[in-house]
Amino acid sequence: MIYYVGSFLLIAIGLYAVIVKKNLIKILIGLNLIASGVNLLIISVGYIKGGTAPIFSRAGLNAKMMVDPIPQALTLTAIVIDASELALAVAFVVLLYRHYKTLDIKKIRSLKW
Amino acid sequence: MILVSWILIVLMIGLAVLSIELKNLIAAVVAMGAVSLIISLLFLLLQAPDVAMAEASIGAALTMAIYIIGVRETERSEK
Amino acid sequence: MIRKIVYAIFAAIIVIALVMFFAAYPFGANKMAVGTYYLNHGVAQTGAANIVTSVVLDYRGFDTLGEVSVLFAAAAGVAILFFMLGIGKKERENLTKPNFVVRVGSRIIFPFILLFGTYIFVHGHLTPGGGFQGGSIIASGFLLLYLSYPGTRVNRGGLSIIEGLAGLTFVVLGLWGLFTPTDSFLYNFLPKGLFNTLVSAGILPIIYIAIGFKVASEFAGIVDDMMCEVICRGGEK
Amino acid sequence: MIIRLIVGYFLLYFGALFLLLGAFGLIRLPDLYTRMQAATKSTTLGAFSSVLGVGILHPGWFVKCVVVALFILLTAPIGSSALMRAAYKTGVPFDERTVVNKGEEFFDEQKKEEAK
Repeated sequence: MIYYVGSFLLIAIGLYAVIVKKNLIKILIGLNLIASGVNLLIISVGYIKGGTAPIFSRAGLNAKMMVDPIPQALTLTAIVIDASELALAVAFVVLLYRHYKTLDIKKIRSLKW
Repeated sequence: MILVSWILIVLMIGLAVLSIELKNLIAAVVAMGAVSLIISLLFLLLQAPDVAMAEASIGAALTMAIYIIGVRETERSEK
Repeated sequence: MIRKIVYAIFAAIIVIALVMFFAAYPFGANKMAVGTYYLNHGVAQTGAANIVTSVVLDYRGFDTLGEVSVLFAAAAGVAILFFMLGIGKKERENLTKPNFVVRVGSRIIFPFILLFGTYIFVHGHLTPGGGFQGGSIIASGFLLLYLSYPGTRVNRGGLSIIEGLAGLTFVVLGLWGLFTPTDSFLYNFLPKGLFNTLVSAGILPIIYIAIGFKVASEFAGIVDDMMCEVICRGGEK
Repeated sequence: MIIRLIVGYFLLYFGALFLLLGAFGLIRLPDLYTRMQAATKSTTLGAFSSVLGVGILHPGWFVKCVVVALFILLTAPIGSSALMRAAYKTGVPFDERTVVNKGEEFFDEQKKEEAK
């Protein structure tokens, strides 16, 4: 249960950072926190009390007492995609800084909305 | 097990608040990497060793390095 | 100040909605029906000891193919942004060189990091680990090389050839399944072998090795782009 | 058999004791440089001997544990020396009770060697 609370709080903190902060790097940190929180939430949905990891590496492991493998597979691919997209986002931020000489989104005209 | 997860989650929330409130951007990025590392420990407690390895090597090493390169190329502190 | 409070209340409302949604899914109770099916039949159908591997590569192999291509698109995007649109380059002050200890130490450690990554993605179907984890460990080894010897370049042509061959292996093994009697993409046509040994589970280890090479070369390319934007190109203006 | 158990548990508790001492040093010492010394030396010895103790207690894992221990022995001093050097170059202040500072002459000698 505490895992649910932790991941909800991580999502809330990330959302707050994305909305309120004006620095571009802080916004990216908020996005990363949201992604981590969602990963933790998905993994903790698949957990079973007293379960073991879904790997038949030792004898005597019972398939009934294993945790759900599908959330783990989904999260595994999501983490790699997060990293590559954040690299792309950091490249965009570096180019924006070179063009506008600032990281403040209030001063970058073409990002206003 | 339950006590360990409580301690880790309280630490994780504290580090997340630090990582969005610190003015020094490099310190903020390091706090975010610490959040990733604690999350990988939580994955290990939730019986997901594959995901724990991926999070520890990608989220805590490569992502943090990419962020630090980006911060070094731009401004170091938030005004 | 009032703006911050309003947005904090907004985030709290979203958290309350999430709590109300997840009240129907208590922590640590039951698994999904599909997961139960995979756990019961996965070993007999794919022959891999690690069920996560068999879900990633066999039951949802097409998903993984799309994910690898997203990774390729992101790496290509970083390269294009830095090398073709490189507007207004910033001047670099002199970077200090790392000292003797770091240079010699990283030269000793680097082959062991490569060995460790290779071990992880070769044993992906038996133990925790696999192509994504091993590939990113190898890429962090390249990052160590960049940090300790500023000014190194990786051979980008070799990286692209490795990456292309790895992707081609994945697609060719998938297409081969179309010519077997089952007519399905990514069909596991090789013999399963003895359970829980290194040569088992048909095509899964081959695909995971290909994914390991592909992830390693792509992340090494991203790191190379970003580090060289800072170090190599700043000096040669 | 009994000797193996004794040696393994001795190494395990020896390592745990040194890790505890390192944590005390991290709290008690005054500035970054001395804290880093406490956190490096005792932690390296503690992690090394406890991993080795686990390897002796489980003979199936012995080779892997020796490799991990060697890796810790190799990486931890290198990483802390790089961190310490970065802290010195960016000008982290010393404690006021510091008696001797060999940093100046060391970095000057290194600069001369690089200039040659």
